[in-house]
Amino acid sequence: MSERIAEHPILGVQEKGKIVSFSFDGKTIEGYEGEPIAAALKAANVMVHRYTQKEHKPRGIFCAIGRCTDCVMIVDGVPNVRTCITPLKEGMVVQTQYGVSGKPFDEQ
Amino acid sequence: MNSVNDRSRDIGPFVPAPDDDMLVCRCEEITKGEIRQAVHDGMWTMTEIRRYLRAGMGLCQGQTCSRLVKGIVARELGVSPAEIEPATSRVPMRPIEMRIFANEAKEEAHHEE
Amino acid sequence: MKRFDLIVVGAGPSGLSAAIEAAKRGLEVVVFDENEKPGGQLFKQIHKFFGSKEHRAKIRGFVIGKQLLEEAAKEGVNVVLNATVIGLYQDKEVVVKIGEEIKHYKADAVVIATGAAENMVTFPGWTLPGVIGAGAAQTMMNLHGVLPGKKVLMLGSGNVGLVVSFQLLQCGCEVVALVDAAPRVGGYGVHAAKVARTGVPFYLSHTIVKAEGDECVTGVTIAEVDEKFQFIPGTEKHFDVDTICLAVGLSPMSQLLKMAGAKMEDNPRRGGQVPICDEYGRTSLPGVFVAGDVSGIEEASSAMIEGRMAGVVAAEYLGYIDETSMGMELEDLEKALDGLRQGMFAPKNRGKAIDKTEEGIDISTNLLKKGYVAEEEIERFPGVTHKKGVHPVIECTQNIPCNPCQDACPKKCISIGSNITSLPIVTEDCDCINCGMCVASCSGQAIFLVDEDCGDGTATVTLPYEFLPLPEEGTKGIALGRSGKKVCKAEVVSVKSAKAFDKTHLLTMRVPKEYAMTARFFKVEK
Amino acid sequence: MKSNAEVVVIGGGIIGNSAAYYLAKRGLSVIVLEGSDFIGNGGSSRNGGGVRQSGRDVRELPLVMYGIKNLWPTLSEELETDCEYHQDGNLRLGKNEKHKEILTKLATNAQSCGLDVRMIDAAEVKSINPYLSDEVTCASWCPTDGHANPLTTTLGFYKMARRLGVRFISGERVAELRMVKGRVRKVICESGDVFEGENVLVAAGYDSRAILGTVGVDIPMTRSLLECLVTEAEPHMFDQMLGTAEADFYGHQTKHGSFVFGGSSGFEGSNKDNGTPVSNAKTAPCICRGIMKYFPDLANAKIVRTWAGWSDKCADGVAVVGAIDEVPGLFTSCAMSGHGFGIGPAAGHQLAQLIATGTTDVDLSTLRYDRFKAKI
Repeated sequence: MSERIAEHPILGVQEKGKIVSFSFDGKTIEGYEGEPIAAALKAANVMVHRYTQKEHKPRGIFCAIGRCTDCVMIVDGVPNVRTCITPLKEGMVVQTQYGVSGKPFDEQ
Repeated sequence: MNSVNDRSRDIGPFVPAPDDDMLVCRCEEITKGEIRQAVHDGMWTMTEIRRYLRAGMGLCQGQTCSRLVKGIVARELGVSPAEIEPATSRVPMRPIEMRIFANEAKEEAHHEE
Repeated sequence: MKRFDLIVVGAGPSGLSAAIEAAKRGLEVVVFDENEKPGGQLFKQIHKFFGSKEHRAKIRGFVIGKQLLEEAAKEGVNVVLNATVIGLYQDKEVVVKIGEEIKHYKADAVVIATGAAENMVTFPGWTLPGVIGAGAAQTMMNLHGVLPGKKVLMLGSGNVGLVVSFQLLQCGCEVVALVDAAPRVGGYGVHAAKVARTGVPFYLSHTIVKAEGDECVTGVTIAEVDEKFQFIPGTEKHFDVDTICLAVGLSPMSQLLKMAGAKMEDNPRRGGQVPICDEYGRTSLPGVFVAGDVSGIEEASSAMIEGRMAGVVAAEYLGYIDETSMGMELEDLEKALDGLRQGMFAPKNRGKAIDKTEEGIDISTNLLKKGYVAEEEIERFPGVTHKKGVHPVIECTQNIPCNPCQDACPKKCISIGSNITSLPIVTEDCDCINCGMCVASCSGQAIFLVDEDCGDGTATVTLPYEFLPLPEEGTKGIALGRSGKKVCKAEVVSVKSAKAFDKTHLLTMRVPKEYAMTARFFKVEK
Repeated sequence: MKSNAEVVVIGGGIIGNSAAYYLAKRGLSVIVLEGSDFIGNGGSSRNGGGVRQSGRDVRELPLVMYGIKNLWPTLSEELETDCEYHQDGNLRLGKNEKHKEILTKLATNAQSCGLDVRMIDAAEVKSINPYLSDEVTCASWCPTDGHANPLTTTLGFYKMARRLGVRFISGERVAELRMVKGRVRKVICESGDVFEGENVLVAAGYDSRAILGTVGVDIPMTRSLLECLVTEAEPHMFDQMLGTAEADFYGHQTKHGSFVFGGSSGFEGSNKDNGTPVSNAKTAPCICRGIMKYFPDLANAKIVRTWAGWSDKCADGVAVVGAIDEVPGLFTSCAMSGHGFGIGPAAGHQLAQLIATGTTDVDLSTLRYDRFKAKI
């Protein structure tokens, strides 16, 4: 979790709670329970959340507050989940979204 | 009559620009060139642009691009962006699952004991 | 249907303030907020606020957020989180998504305090992962404790761009450049100066040509623009970055009001599409009020006052207070709000190029172009004086509504007077005891305690320091000038931390005495 | 700018725009006046996109069948706009014996007009659309029905009509029509603007009633506020147009992947608005419950938008299309009764022919404005 802020000069050491594991495209990643899925992914250096329907272009976090909907992914089989505001839970299955599907375009 | 209502006003020809392939509506992947072309096809309001191109009709419902689209339309029409009425706001303010939208909470009892 | 006296939408500074004032006057109030945590943007704002005591000046935003929540709880306000208002229907019917269901509520009065959303700009590559809003950066680092990136380019020199740049530095990111297409820095000079002196270069009249990278941002090219905002060929500059942060203004999030049928206007001075309302937030719909950024982009401090006004007006609308007492209360609030809306950055001055301070002093042009006051400019400001022994040097050069420094000094060495926007002056009979309270109290981090001649050929400079790791006494390093460039070698002679300083540490460095008036930041040499 | 034309069209919806287009194509000069600020802002943009024949009153069938045969298949090319027309059939679903009765009667009537529509059982329904719930026990099936995108279709007609020189003015609400020497001629607007036409076509939805009333013509109609909703894009599931015997929901999956569904809460006839058509808090949840009964798999699909629109409902549920003989020069197409989109291009096409030549390919006599008789 190299991208985490260990201690902040103003906010100090943030209490983050329990560490949970979840799967991202088949890999197991750890994050803190209840933090947004996007935060856990960012901490694990995952930048690309999805590829767009028309142009197949990568997208990731943009607004981080649930408005722009760019960070959507497939979570537990459901597409278009806004990962920046969806709390992480133990055992979640998170997948890169291709268009509206979990399958890469060449397999669709 | 405001400057947008007379749809026969001459706004000049469509002139291609080098940044026409710039993506403006992130959700629906609509480019600046498509928006400019739509204006020349008569789509002079945000509402018509939305309906014709789907710009601002995606998952975020125009929360990110509407200001940008408005600027492009206004510039193409040679008017101030303030003259371009924004598209209507509609329920729901955020995307909501059908099963949740369908699930109306039972009325709480009026006289609690 | 469950009916409340007042439903407030948004638990940010204005919404909470409205709820508190209404509840105080006997209204049954509920606040809905879509977020997991209340406070709106306050919990992302870790800097000390400007203003005066009544505006909660020198208190950090997130602390103000906690205070508001405590007050709301005390007054019996019900704050419901994870509660997304999906619609404001006719007859003030508010439909809210809470958990796995939707609930219908009626209200006799509604305060819409939904705040603002960030504006965006387009450039080739702006959709690449790694291009983020400044708000996103704040959310990630200050709420979730995750670094938004390691090497960041900031676009936008308004207060958001400046404050977020500083926050990025505080959590250890490198800010490679601060860029703005405008020819002048848009935000407070003091915010710019505290970023510039750490070594962040400012590029005004520049903007992004393109973001580079295939899967995510790996670099960015900027170039200078002419007065028509067209790129000047040959001025391109490239930076290796992993993150591009956009801070190009805010727009009111007024969709609920538009949906409800409130009369709206596009008002560039208010930041975009806003409901037409009076100065207390009454919209064209009876019983529907607005407060905060949704009715015009300003600061959190003014949002809180607007919220209180809306709460008072709603209380009168529903007959909980009479018109006379409303009038009296509004008068006080108006005064407080008016105090904040003064100075060079007041809403009425937006877009105006101001050349002189209220005192008639020429504004620092270097500050507006480069983010810092040039050496040859600094001496003309009244806070910059010379004296034997330790004395405050106040590098506050623009008229902004802020005065905590004058109350901070126990020896009354600093004076602003009754006009809150006046530049602070160091009194003639200043008898500085080197307590450091002024340094820590300055929200703009613009006050330094300087002993220009320690008698041994050296000088000491005490500066506000909010970074980790905190250098220890005896650490050798370099002193940076206001420009962020090295001026000389320096050694830390003391680091003071105190509860009263509220996490602003006072770092004192020793430098050769000829650098007493130029050394303004300390850096460990690597 | 000229304020007179051979035809003044009142109403910038699918019918006004298509009539303007076909008139201009025949070389006539046309002015279109749209009351709202937006072209295609009434029912034309606020419907489920059905292009269907089945389920209609037999009186409307010849006109709609004409359109499906002659206009819709080539409309996208003609309008240089993707109208997203799909001719993949219409399933009208039933869940019980009562529904079966309703559907069978509709199908039998339509068959008498030569329409290919028949009753199918649950197994056949499932073979056509495997996503439907087991509650569905029967359906009427019309393979030549379909759906299109009402937004792009309406605006496509507008674009092409404008290109042919039709003058469009939005935000121009018509106050009254005025006769000149025994013929309707002047169109007086609330703004004070006056337009003159040798012919006037009124195609202004429910507002047509008040406008026609100014020259003493009354078409018995009421209005109701209908609502639709649209989901986020979903993986492709099916291409048919759907409706139900109970009329509790209708709609289709669009080319974009989103589902557009309309439905009813039962309050459509009495819901109020605030000056613009607004949705009612009760309706969308009710539509969602209706949809989920038929498509349980869509429970997690997210609704991104809901909207409402006034439907002009004729006393006998059938559109009024044609010339108003007693007022020379006056034509109308109104009281479309909630199914004006699919029939719209044909109505515009036939009215253009009627205005230009005095004749029509389709016999419009069953849709006359003066057909209304008391019940005893």
